Amino acid sequence: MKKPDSPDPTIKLLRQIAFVSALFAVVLCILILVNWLQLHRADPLNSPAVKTMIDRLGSDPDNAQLREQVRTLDLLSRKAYFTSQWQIRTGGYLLLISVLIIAICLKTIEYFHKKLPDLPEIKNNTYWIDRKINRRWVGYTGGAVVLVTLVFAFLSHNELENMLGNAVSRGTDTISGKNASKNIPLSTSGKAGSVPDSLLTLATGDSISSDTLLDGYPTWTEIIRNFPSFRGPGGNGIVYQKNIPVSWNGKSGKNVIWKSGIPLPGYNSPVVWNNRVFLSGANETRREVYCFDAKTGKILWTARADKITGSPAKAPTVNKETGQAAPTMTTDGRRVYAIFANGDLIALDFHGNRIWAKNLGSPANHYGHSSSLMMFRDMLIVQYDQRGSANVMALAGKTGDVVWKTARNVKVSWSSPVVAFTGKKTELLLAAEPYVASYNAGNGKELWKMDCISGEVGPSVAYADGVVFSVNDYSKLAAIQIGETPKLLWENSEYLSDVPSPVASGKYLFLVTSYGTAVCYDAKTGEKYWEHEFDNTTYASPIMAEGKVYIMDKTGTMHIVKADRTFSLVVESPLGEGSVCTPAMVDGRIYIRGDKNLYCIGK
Amino acid sequence: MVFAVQRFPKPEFETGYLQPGTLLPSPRAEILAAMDVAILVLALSVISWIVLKKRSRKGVFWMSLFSLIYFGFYREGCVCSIGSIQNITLALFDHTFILPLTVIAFFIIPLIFTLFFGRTFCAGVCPFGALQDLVAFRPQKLGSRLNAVLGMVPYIYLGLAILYAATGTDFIICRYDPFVGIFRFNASFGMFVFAGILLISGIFIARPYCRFLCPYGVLLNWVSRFSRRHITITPAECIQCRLCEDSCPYDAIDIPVTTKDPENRKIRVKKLIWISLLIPFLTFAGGWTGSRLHITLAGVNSKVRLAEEILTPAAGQGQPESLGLTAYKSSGKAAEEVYSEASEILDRFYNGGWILGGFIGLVFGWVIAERMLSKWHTDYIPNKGACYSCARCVDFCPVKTDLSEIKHEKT
Amino acid sequence: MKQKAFIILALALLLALILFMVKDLFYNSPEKKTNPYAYDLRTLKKGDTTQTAYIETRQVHTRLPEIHGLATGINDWIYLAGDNGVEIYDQAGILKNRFDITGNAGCVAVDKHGNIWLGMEDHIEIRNASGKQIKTWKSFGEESFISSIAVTDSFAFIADAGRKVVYRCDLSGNMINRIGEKDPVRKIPGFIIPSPYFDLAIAPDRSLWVVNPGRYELEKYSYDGSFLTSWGEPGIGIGRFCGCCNPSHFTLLRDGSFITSEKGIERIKIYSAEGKFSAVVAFPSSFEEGTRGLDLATDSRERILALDPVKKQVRIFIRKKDQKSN
Amino acid sequence: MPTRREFLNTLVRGSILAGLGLLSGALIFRKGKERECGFDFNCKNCPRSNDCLLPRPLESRQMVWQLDPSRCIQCGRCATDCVLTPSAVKCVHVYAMCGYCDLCGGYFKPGTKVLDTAAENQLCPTNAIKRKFVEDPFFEYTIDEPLCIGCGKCVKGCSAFGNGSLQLQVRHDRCVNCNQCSIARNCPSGAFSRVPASNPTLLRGFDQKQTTTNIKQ
Repeated sequence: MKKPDSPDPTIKLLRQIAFVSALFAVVLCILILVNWLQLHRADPLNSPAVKTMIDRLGSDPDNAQLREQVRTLDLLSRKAYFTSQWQIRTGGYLLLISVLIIAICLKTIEYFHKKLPDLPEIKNNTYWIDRKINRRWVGYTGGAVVLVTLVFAFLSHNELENMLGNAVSRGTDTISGKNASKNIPLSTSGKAGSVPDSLLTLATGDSISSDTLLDGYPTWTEIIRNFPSFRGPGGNGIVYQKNIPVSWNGKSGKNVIWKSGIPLPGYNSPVVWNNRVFLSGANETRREVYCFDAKTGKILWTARADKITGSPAKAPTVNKETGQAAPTMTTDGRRVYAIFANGDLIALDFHGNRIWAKNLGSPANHYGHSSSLMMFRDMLIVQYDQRGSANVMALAGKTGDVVWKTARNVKVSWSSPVVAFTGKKTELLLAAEPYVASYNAGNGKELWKMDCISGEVGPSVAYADGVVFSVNDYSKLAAIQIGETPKLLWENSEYLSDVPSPVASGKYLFLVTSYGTAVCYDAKTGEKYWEHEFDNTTYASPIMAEGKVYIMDKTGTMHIVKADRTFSLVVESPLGEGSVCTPAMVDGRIYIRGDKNLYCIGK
Repeated sequence: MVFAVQRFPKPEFETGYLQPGTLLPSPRAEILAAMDVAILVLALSVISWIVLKKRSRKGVFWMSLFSLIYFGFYREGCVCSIGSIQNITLALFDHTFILPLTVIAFFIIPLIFTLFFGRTFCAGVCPFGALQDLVAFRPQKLGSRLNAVLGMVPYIYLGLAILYAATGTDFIICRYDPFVGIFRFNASFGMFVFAGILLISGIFIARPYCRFLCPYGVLLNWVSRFSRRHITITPAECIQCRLCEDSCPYDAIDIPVTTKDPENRKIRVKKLIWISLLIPFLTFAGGWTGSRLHITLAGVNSKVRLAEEILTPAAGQGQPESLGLTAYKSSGKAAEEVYSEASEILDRFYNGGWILGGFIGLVFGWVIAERMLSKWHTDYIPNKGACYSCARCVDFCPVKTDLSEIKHEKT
Repeated sequence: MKQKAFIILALALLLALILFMVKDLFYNSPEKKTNPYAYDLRTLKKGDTTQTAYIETRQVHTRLPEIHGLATGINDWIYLAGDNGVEIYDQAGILKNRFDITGNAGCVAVDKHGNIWLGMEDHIEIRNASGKQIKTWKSFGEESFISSIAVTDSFAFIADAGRKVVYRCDLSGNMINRIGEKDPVRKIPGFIIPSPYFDLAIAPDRSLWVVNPGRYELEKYSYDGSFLTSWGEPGIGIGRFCGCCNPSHFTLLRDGSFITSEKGIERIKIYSAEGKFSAVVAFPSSFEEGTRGLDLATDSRERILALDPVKKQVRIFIRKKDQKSN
Repeated sequence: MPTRREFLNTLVRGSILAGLGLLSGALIFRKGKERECGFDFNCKNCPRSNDCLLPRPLESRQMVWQLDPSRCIQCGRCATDCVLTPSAVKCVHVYAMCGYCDLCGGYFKPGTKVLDTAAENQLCPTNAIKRKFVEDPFFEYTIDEPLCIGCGKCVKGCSAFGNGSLQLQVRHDRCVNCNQCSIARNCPSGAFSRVPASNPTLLRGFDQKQTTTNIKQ
């Protein structure tokens, strides 16, 4: 093959062409870059100028001049967008062509102007030394990679895995066995929650001996002196104290010991331990726990539930009627516990110092989480019936660790747990569509359940003398004889409650509907003894004390009726302020949370 | 959302308006995909013939130009053999993933050809190689040190690509595909910058992507070491003229090794034993390191990111909700489902981190050990692993024909 | 020297490339990118829930897979009809009966005897409360799609979305006349039905009202088919009917005021008997995005029942003042 | 004489070859796990095969990217994240679902008072939808394909207020069928998937058979 001559001028020319093309390419590159930047900076399709002008046009629709302006500008900006794209594209093609020219020129030069290989000078044979050095360098590189990786791993080491682990375990029905066996004695002799009949045995019986096993939680006698949770001891709506006031007037101040403003709203009810009254309040941004001095009504301390790991940044959207702080707090006399609509759970000591706090995961709850907390021994019981994952769990009061956790196959509910001693064991009674269920309060094992409730369950159950009463609006009122195989004693759906929970003595069941009708049934047969319309919306749950039933309607008027088979109104005492919260009663006093204020009633 | 029966009457047009049909163009005909495979086989056969029989640099050049135009500019890059690694991996791990036969062909066929003829695929079929070969105007020697160190990158890249493909996270080779934008005259800005950088550095460092990034190159490298035939610099006996010594732009010519290792044998054996004991340790250390990194690694997975976002919502109240979160909310999926999915993926990444790290550790150990084994050879020979069979060196060899074939030469 | 500079330059570029890849891979969260072409419907859907005149008190959950029709009957029982099934609940939401039907019921009505009239796409089926088929009418035509039925003491009014016409029939299924066909002479505008929602109802004063969704109007017709009057205007505003074709459903209260439901911007509103906007029952925030087919009914206690086919519930609203009557 | 090294090489080569053969064989002949609606081309014994709208098993199994409009949330990523500019995803008008409304939710900005084609009333950022009067009160809406950038604004408007006849689809004449679609990578709702090339559309809400016959081959 004949090799063509390589005339110098040709090569020179080619070099020049290549150089010019390269220059051209660089200029094109810059132009394209500028164009691209412009397009991205200005974003003509979202031109704010056009937007504001259209807004103006919206308020001034007859301005023909403005309309013209909008149209022109809109056209221009769209044109700018497409032209700019066309320019970039054309620029790209030109760039490619110029690069192609460079490549052709250089390749031709290379072809014509083949350099003869210059013999490289013979180096000292460094082959073996090179290999040694190479080994070392590879080693160094490896070390560097490990180092960089570890730095990365360290820097980015976040809590994701743990958080996920927690989040996942929340959804499963594992019971953390380790803690359960450590903290809970196998004997389930109960001591919290019961009926009046078994009160004595509970207070004095073998329960005391087991007290010594577990230090740091109140005895039943201690509990019933106080009002430690929603609807009182065990959450059953029964107060075992005496001298409960019957007559007062919030407006005139009659029998009102003090009245104290509550900083943040909340539909939770006060809980009382000795000389302290606790409640919580929250709005979308702040969640607080308040401790009132029972004597003076002064706020002793305010604790904020903030900076809690896993707490969602945004408060959940809740129904106005539920609010951000619907669940009532609870206390075991050592600590107070509060939960909020966003799933933040906080434990404080009696001085307002935070002991622990955690987030249970944003409640998937369309009205807002409202199940109140309950205490049992040194455990905090949380009913967490959320969409997709319903469970009930017990957390160690001291640490917040999950002691046991039981999954529930139920719909979302708004009812609260009730702890009742049923003769042999302490049962935890929960209601949610589709069933009322009982769990061993000590270890969370399900004892029995009965399909007898449906809908969006708000009322909690009532327990008396071996019978559990459950009710929900658009469902039915059911009396369940408990035992190994629970039996439906009777049912009725004439009067149903939406919010207030029923309350029962051994003989009677008292029910208040949310539209204000109070009904009394025979607890064993279901025979209706009386009904009475109070004609006002009622959200607060009735409380039974000293043979009377305290029914407070939404306007704040307390209707006190005899707990008897005939209707007999004792007295009606107005608060002078609306209220939807269940009153708390201790010896000689009633604490009522009004819409804005906390009232202490007594003499 | 419910889009159940959307039954409704069509408007009754009185003016004789005819409702147009909804026309959608159909994708590329399937027969063309089969044609691609045929052309791949054909191109590989031709290039192998050019390299091994014709020994013509010019032939290689024109063949690579053809491939650049066909596989690059006409076929616009996808699917390519490099990217097919990920499809194969995903198909192995995810039984529901459907693997088109062409993808299998694009993965397997070049490997088989390499097994018989060396890396002729790189020389004249791969459009990426062709493009870079074209711009290698001023190739510089990098020195064995840099070659050794930078040569580790493809292993890491391959490992990561397999990890992400196996977990169904992403195809990162395709994500950082540098040249596909050029083939399509259309890409995101970042991709163009990527291509620009590679091509500019490719003027001085020949084939930077092939040598220091290409994950498929790792496989080809290893397969090629055991190839049945391979390009030789000289068709006959090497006359030790040293003309070819600097001819390879890829530093892939092994110069003769005729001296013995100056270190004494005892020490060498000791070192070799030591390093072979070190390899399991390196593997383990790498694995451990990799496992430490698994959360960072998993952060690439969108499901993990979503779970993280749900768990730790952005601090700023005023910030608009991220699109991922919006989509999650409108999907009506339970958070628990997202969490358990994410934690499952996280587990996979933990195991994957061990395997990836272990693999990288093993490779480092092997590369060190390999540089201890002596390779006695007197001729200038192409390194079978690293050589791209571009046939540049052939042009430099003064020995043009095998003496035994001289009778047939008629020029 | 020059060579070295080139190598260093090239290496630096390569290194930058790898660093960029690492950064992009690990420190890039595409979720954070905002949408430059966002079309935010939420601002259109805002509404102060405290401003509603009604409050939702209850939901009745249904187990029908797809529900299309809602009606109330004697004793305020609630009737639901959908694909392959009918459910009957009492006024408290307790399931009283449930039976299967063959085919899909697009709408339901209940007559004074408690018989259930089902619009089965192109024909009508009448069943008694226990589900026994009493009568099946013959098809109105292949393209018929019955979207609403109203039954009075002597007539049945049937809205056929497929043929864009209302039929007046006697109770045994004989057609008396067709109402609402486009007729320039009688000044009847004709129904425009771009989506399968076409509702009618009999007002307490026994007048016939029909939605003309394509015109965003409710139109009043005499029984013989004369166009009497109409009201309603299109628009996003709270007093108007939005979107492509609305209202999708309506019903009337005893005082003759209208309750309307819309899709697009999902809301339920009340208009006075004269068609003047009076109050909101539910804002879009109460519904899942994209909810459509909010069939409405009222009962003797003037509760408003709305069928939510997405949540698969009947949602019951009561006037805020008289919550007690719930 | 084959040296020991050569013999070893042959051995390794043989095993690599065998490995590759096994791998490809396994990949070609293995059966996918049974899935609800498959796309696994494993239609044998499928109880739903009679009323299945999916294509019959294909030998080459070519797949293309497509987006499922029923999962789409109109996030705008299709416009911004495609490797192509303008995107390969464009709005498709399913006329068979259109109500031919005067007040079109996909055409007009919310709150538009005068229903005309004036620029200030149009929702589309590129004015790619053409409105044509058919007869009272019907209007035909057509997509001007070259102008459409696939932002999905009109899709959102149409599905919120209308029948959802405007839907985003990957246009296979434009799509370069990347091995990993970059929109799919960033799609927040996971609406993108690989679908068989023989049935490359995922239009929703009405009889698919109706459109497949309409697809220009």
